Order: sequence, then structure tokens, then C-alpha cells
Amino acid sequence: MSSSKLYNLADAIERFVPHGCTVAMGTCQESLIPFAAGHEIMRQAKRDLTLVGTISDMLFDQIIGAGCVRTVRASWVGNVITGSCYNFRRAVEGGSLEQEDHSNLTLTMALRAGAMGVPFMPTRTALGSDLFKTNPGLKTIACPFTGDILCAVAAIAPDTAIIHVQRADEYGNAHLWGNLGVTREACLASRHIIITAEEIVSPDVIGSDPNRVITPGFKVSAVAHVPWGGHPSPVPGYYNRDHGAFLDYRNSSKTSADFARWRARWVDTVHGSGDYPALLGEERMASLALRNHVWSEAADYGC
Amino acid sequence: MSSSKLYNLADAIERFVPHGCTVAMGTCQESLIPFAAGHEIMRQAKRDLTLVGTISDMLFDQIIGAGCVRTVRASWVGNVITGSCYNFRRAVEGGSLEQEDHSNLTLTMALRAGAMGVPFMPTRTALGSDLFKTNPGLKTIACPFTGDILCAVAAIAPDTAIIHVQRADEYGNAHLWGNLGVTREACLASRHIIITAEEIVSPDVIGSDPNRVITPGFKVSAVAHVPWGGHPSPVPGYYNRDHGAFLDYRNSSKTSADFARWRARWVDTVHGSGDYPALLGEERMASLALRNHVWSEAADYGC
Amino acid sequence: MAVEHPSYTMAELMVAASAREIADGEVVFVGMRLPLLGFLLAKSTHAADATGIFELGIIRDTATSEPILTMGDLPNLCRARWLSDTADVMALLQQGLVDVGFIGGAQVDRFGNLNTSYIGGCERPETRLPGSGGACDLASLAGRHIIIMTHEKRRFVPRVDYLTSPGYGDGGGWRRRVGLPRGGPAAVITTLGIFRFDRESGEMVLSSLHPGVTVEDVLANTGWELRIAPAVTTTPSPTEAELAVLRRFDPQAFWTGS
Amino acid sequence: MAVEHPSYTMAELMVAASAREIADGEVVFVGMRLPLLGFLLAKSTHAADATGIFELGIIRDTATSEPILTMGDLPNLCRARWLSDTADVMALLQQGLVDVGFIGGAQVDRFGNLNTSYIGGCERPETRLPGSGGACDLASLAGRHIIIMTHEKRRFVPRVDYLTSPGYGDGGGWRRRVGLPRGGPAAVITTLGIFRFDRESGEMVLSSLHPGVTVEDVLANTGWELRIAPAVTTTPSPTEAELAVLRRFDPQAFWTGS
Repeated sequence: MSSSKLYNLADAIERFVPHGCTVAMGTCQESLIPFAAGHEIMRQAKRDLTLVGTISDMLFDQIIGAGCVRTVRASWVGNVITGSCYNFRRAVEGGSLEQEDHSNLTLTMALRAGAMGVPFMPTRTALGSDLFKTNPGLKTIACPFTGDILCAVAAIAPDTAIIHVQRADEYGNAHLWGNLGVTREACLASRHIIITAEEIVSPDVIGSDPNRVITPGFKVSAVAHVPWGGHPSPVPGYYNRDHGAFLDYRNSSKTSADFARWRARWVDTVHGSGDYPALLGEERMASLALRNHVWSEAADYGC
Repeated sequence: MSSSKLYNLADAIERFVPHGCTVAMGTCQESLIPFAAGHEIMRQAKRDLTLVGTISDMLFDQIIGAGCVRTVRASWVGNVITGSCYNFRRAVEGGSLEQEDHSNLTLTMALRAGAMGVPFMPTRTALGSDLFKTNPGLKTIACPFTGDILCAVAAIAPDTAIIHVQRADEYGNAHLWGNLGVTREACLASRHIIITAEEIVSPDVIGSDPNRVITPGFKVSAVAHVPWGGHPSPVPGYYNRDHGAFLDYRNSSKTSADFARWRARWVDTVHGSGDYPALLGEERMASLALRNHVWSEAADYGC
Repeated sequence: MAVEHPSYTMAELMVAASAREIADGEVVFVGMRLPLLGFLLAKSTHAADATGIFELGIIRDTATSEPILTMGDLPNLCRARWLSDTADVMALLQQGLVDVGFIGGAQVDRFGNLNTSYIGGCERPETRLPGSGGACDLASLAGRHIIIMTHEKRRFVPRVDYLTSPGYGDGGGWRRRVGLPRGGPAAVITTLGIFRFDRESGEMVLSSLHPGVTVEDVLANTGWELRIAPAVTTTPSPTEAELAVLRRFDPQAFWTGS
Repeated sequence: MAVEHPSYTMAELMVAASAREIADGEVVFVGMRLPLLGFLLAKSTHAADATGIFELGIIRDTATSEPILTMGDLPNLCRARWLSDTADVMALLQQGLVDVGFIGGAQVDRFGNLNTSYIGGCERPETRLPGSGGACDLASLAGRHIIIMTHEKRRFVPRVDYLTSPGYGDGGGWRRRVGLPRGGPAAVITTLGIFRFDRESGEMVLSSLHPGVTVEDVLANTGWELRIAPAVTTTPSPTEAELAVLRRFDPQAFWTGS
């Protein structure tokens, strides 16, 4: 825990998301999506990325639209409240995007295999489905004990996992709460972890509750302070989901020209960590604020 | 969540630990060991149990000494600060106890396979070891993707997991903090879960922090209020480890006659949930109390 | 083609029908979109003791305190019974502890197989759909599942272009043969009616017509020679009580607008 | 047989020697008993940036604020960096992220294989020992591991009665052949000396003698024809600074008494 891992977001992405690398994002699925980090990837025009995720809710579509992606290994790419996403459709239907089709369970187990350091995990899902046709990482096997037919899922070990959290210290120790999705597996499975955080706090705050720490700090490569870094997805304890932004995006990405206008406004105008909140504006931020607080009952870690 | 699952400990053990059943206990390993529940199993003279655990730290030895156990599926049976345990040695060396030898990782993965509803889990541990000779639930397999040699571990799905926690509501929702060991897997893998708790609290207390809940309440069969139910193991937030009790036990179990005297004093005199604290006495309880409190930083689950 | 009624929308009828598929005390794997509302409706009416499991890693057994559009909305996390990993809730599903799940579909076939991935096949797809999400897992592993979709001839096809979520495959015995441990579709709720499956053959059977819909309407919008139950019933309209609940949880009619 | 010194105990010498096996910045899988103390000593002296991983599901990178006898003692949980599942810390180990681990043994052989399960074989054991715990996992999966044990002829045997924790099996190439991904014993620290392993043959080699111990003492207490390094060194005595730390963390001399 000797040296600080604090980066500004641009430097963290520059250093730990090289062209061609495999990145896990959106690992909490519909909440705590690292939109700010994704937008920085777009600004830096990363090339040939492989994106890994379960339900990406809009973020993958944006990064694909920016031309950064060669391959998607995911179970669902779309917009949770409106359905299909247009950049993804255009890229696949135009033949420019490679895909590996997963279910939520197969992707979860692929990351868990990566996390556990084993080359595959057995499941009982997807048997008889066509996922086997569009995912070379699925094979049927027989259980060595029972003879049962199982679906073996090959490990995925991303180069980098990017997660958005509520609070982190500068050494990579972070508290995340809410539904966890595949975040624990993605962090353990990845060589690097970039954390974007609503707040940077002292190590004592994180150390007061070691069960809430999402992944071991020694595995974390970079921590960036990015308030509103999960907007428009919900961030427990900080802000509600901005449904309007998801509806807007559907309407603003129907054509490539629409999407270019959308990103010019929402991505390309952002340079420092204060720019995005300013772009959102006080009124919109206030409308997303929590109206009722429910504080967790304290736990005593004394001795 | 319609009906209360509150039981007194004797009724919970009577109902959910029938003769011959497979019970997982001591799943946090060295802390939060459900000693009170184990002692109730001894008082009820359960027969032909199979005990499942990683590092049982003294409890398994006691239940074995009471003649309740036919089979142990565990990675380590002893006393963490003194080493070998005598009832276990006597039973094995006398040929009256069946064993299945695990490592911590193979036992963890056996329970995880049970938890995940798959018949086995692959690992890279124990290859070349003699654990394969004394555990029919280990087999070498080749990875279907890489060809790597792996150690496949057969699933264990206990009939009942017994865990000790800090606080629970009457519907089976419980907060557990500290190191978790194999508790999450054991609870998910087991058909029944018995919870003994230092405190019974309102559902609102548990609901204030759903990330700290150890397992889904709908899977829990019984909740019993048992203050000091983990003694002499440490219970985070409640009391420190009583090293003296572990040293005493070593010296009080060297022969079967010694052990009979030990259990007459520490097990057979306990009838209701207040008896054990009374037996311990105020002074001893005070000596184990936390001297410094470290309270977890609050998390906001509002909306 | 769907027949609209003045007092309720087709979506309201479908959500009410889907809620009735949940028995009290059941463990429900709740999907995205319409099923979110179906679960809240069931919880608020006949199935107060149902438990909801959400693939994000959420279990709750109370209705949310306010309307939600996604399962990740903070009111769905607040006072949840358990917030955990996706792997944990998938564990419950894979073990067989989930009674029923709900799936939306883009294309369904005679044996209840679902496609939400590729229209026109996966080699050179005409249309790329979002993919499985948790649908394949539910269809593989829940005790039974309910499919909810729009009834159009291009969606009701003899054989799906791509099998995302298994139904009864090519008929009776297929699930067991491929290794699926249990389950299969129990019903398809469409904009025209409700369809169930023959236990032996695994084939879809018209079971109930929505008010105002005829058998001929259904046949004209189905791409194979559909079997018809001996006694086709009429789908009950949503009750006033059901509509009141739906309008409380979807006040903007985001999901249940016409 | 061990030679005792007036200013420190044999256990203190062994713990100090084990602590020196930890390099600064390393990730250490800390075992029960003596290794607990070795880690605290290393952290407090030359390896301030070492990270400790404990099989119960604990990671910490600071020494405890007070003495502990077990890794489950509350001071070891208080202000830990991570409290989690055993599966999580085993994941780090199995991935290859653990540099070094420590194991106690009851019986060791020429190739560093360890037995902590059955003396006299598993069919009709004379003595049942506690078993593997995490030892087999550490020996299988850590980058390297260090064995700490009492040096007696009945414990230093040509071939272990039962192979609980793999060393180099029957010699060079064995680990790769059986599928172990890495690792192997780097040292055995006994009551007589320190032993290392020949890289090619995997055979144990006398490397260092504790103060006052002779080669003959070692040979007389070893059950096979032991190889001896070309230049055998003398194990450094614990320093005053090391002893001060040890006595702070083990004030009752529970572990380090004579």
C-alpha cells in the first residue's frame, strides 16, 4: 500500500486500455455503469477492443458507434428500457463486428473461471441452444462423476476491468454496494482494474468495513475521481437512474449522423472531471437526487 | 416472508438434524463456529451424522467424541492452537469413523458445486497428491478447451447447514460480518439452514443493508436466539476468542474419561439459552468483550 | 391485429394474464420490462408471498415503494432482502429453486423455442437483436417459463432462425436428451391469446383467446398449422383492482400504453 | 537434538529464518501457527509492503494492533483490507498471484513431499493427523512454499506415508507431469538447519546449519542419504530488533517458548 494509484481518468485509460485489449465493463449490469470511462475510451479513439459484459445497457452501443470495437463477448447488447441499439445493429448487420454469444450465466461462469484460475466452468444452461454455434467457448461435456451432459464454458480473463464505485481510497481499496452483478468475478479475473469513484475517501473509511470492499486493493491499477461517472445509470447512495437520457439516446442514435451529433454534445465536450456535471446542470442533477435516505445499520469490527 | 421461523435451539436441531443426515458446520472456519448448536446435537445424541467442513477447530472433535458421527468430509480436524484432537484420533485409529480427505480448496469447490447446482467443479489443486486415494470425490480430467490436467471435485449438497451469525430477523434474514469462509456456498448448497444468532432484530435492521445478508431468507428453515452461541470462537462485534477454552479442551480430552467429564460440565448442564452464559460467568465474559469499537461507515440504500 | 378495448390496453391485459401465472408462495425469476410489472401486480393481488429474483443479484419479497422502469432502479434495491452476485441468483436457478420465469421473445416456433438473437440466421443476419441476457438460462433452468410477445406471422414461425432460449426443441423428449435438467415453456401470452404446450409432443396449443379475437385471427397470424385445444376459453379482462395496481406502478403508461 | 541458545529460543530462530524468506512487496499466503508470527515479523522489519492472505477469507497489509494466536482472532479482522470468501482468496492462489506460502509438516521426504494426514498409511493408520487444511493448496499453487518443522529421523523419511501436500513428487519434471501449474518447496526450515532443493532433480539439499549444529547431527536425524550443498552456511541468529518484534507479538511466548 506504499504508493498512490490516483490518476486522472484520461491517464488511466491511456495507460491501462491499450489498443486491442479486452475490457470488461458494465459488470453491475444496469447500475453503476462506468459511462464516464467509456466516453474517455471514445475520446481517445481506442481501436480493436474486445468488450466483455453481460447486459451493457447502452454503453457498449456507444463505444461500438465510436469505432473502437472489434469483438463483443456479451449476453445482451441493447437499451434496457427501449430494446435494440442501433450502432450495434449497424455494426453486426454490416459485418464489421465479431461476436461471441453468451447467456448471463455462461458469461458469469466464463469470468468466474478466469477469476478462479481454471480454464473452464461447468453449467447446466444453454444445452440444445444455438449459442454453441456462435460461441467457440461453449462445449458439451460429460460429468466425470455422474455422466450428466453439461455445458462447459471457457474462461475469460480480461486485460482490464473498469468499474464505477461509490467511494475508494487512493490505494485501490473501494466500497461498492447495491447489486453486484459479475463485478467480483470480473475484477478477480482481470489483469488490471480501473476504478472510477464518486468520492475519494481516506483509507480509514474503507478500512472501517472490509466486507464491503469489492476486490483486493493490491490488484487495482488506477483510481480516478469521477463524480457522476455512472450517469445516467443509477448509483446507490448517490443518484437515481436518468430514464430520460436512455430514451433520448434511442432517438439520437437511429442513424450514424444522429449518433455523431449525440457524441459531439455528450462526449466530445467533456475534458475534465467537472465538465460532465456542468453539462448535466444543477436542475437535472437535483431531479435525480435521492429523496429518502436509508442508512445501513452499523457493524462493529473492533476487538 | 409470511410466517416466523423462530425456534428454540433444541426444537430446531430436533427437526432439521435427523439421525443420518449430512451437516455443514464451522463454515467461517475459525470464527463464528456454532458451538451451541453442536452441543445440542450432542445432547440429543444424534447418530450416524456426516459432518462437512473445512477447518473445524475443536467442534467436530466434540461431536465425534459424543458418538454422533459416522463420516467426516473435511480438510482439517483439530484444534487450531494446539494441533491434533484426541476424539478424532481415537475414532479414526479405532476404525469407527469414515473419512473423505479434502483440502480447503477442494472442500470449498465441492460446496460451490452444490451451491451452483452442478455435479462438479474443476480445480488445479491436489494433483499428484494422495487425497485422490482417500476421497472418491476427486478425479483427474482433461480440460475440454486447453487439454490441461485438472482435479475435478464432486459436489457436496448437505442436508443442513448450521451457521452462527451476529443478528437475524425472525424470517431468516441475517447479517454476518467478518471473514466468510465457505458460509455463502454452504448455505446455498444445503437443503435446510439453521441460524443461531447473537441477537434477534427487526426486519428493518436487516433490510437496511441487503449486501450484508449472508443468504436468502427464503432458504432458511429455523432461526434460534443463542447469545454466546459461538463461544469460545470469536464473534466479530460481540466477543473475542477465548484461547483458554481451547487450551483447556486439549487437556480435558486426552482420554475418553477426561472427555466425559468435560462434556458433563460444558454440554450436559446447559438446557436453555441462558444457561451457557451463566456457566461462563460475568468475569470471563467481560474478559472477552471488545475493548475498542470500530464502526462501519454507513452506506445509503435510499432512492 | 390485436383487438383493443376501451377500458384497458392490450399490454394491461397481457400483464394481468402473466401475473395470474404466478401462484402464491412461488419463487419467480423476474425478467426485464413487462414481467417487472407482472411481478408487482401478482405481489399486490393474489401472490403476496411470492419471492422475486432478479438476474442483477437482487431478491425481494415486497413490492417497490414507487414505480420502476428497470430492475436496476434504486427503489428495487432499497429494502431488498438480498443484494448479491449474479452468480448467486443463477445458483438458485440452476439448482432448481426457481418455480417460474418470464421471457419476452422476438420469434417463437411450434415447440416454444425462442429467438432473441438473429433474424435471418447468424451467418448473414438481417437483424441483430440484443441476445439472450438471462433468457436462455431461465428457459433452460426454471421449473417452467412464460413467454410474452406480439403475435405476428413473421414472429410465429415453424422453426426459429436461431435458437436462443430452449423450448421443447424438436418435440417430446428433446430437453432430456440434450441434458436440460427440467422445465420448458408453460405458456405463451401474446397480443391475441394464450397458448400452452402438449405434454407429450411439446407442441404449442391455442388455449385461450383474448376478448374479441377469433380462432381465424390466430391461425392467420401463425406460420404453421396450429393445434387448438378442445375447449378454447376467453382470457379474462383485467379487473378494476388489477388495473388500479398497474396504473399505480406504471403511472406514465410507459409499459402499458397502447 | 536441537541446540538451544541462551539469548533466543529455537522457535524464535525458525520464525526469524522464515520471515527472511519473504521479500518486500510479495503476496504471502500465511498459514496457521508459527507462520502467523513470521508474517508479522517480516511486515515489521524488511517487508513493510508485503500483503498477507489468509485462507479464512482475509487480506491485510498491516501488522495487527495486538498479539494474535489464530488468523481468526478479531485483531486480524480489524482494519483488514478485505474480508471475503475462502473461494476468493483461493482464486488468487490458483491464478498464481501468491508469491510464497508457509506450511508446517509432520513428515517430509527427499523430494519435499509433505504428510499431515496419516502416519502408517491410510489403510490402517497408526496416527491420524489433522489433514491438509490449506496446505495441499499452497503446495500445489503458490509460486513457492516454505516448510517449517521439527527435525527428527522419524519425520525425515525417504518417502512420506501419505502425500498430503505435493513437493517435487518423485523428482524433476513430476509437478509438470501431474498437471501442477507452478511452484514447489523453496526451503525447509527445521530445528537443525535450512534445506533447499536442487533445481534439476527436485532433491532436498542441506543449505544452512543453525548455530552449534553439525552436518553429522543433520545426517543422523535424516532418513535418507542427504545431499549437502558445496558451501553450507550458518543460519544467522535472530537480531535484537527481530527478537523485540517477536516478543511484542508473542508476549506469552505461546509460539516461541522453548
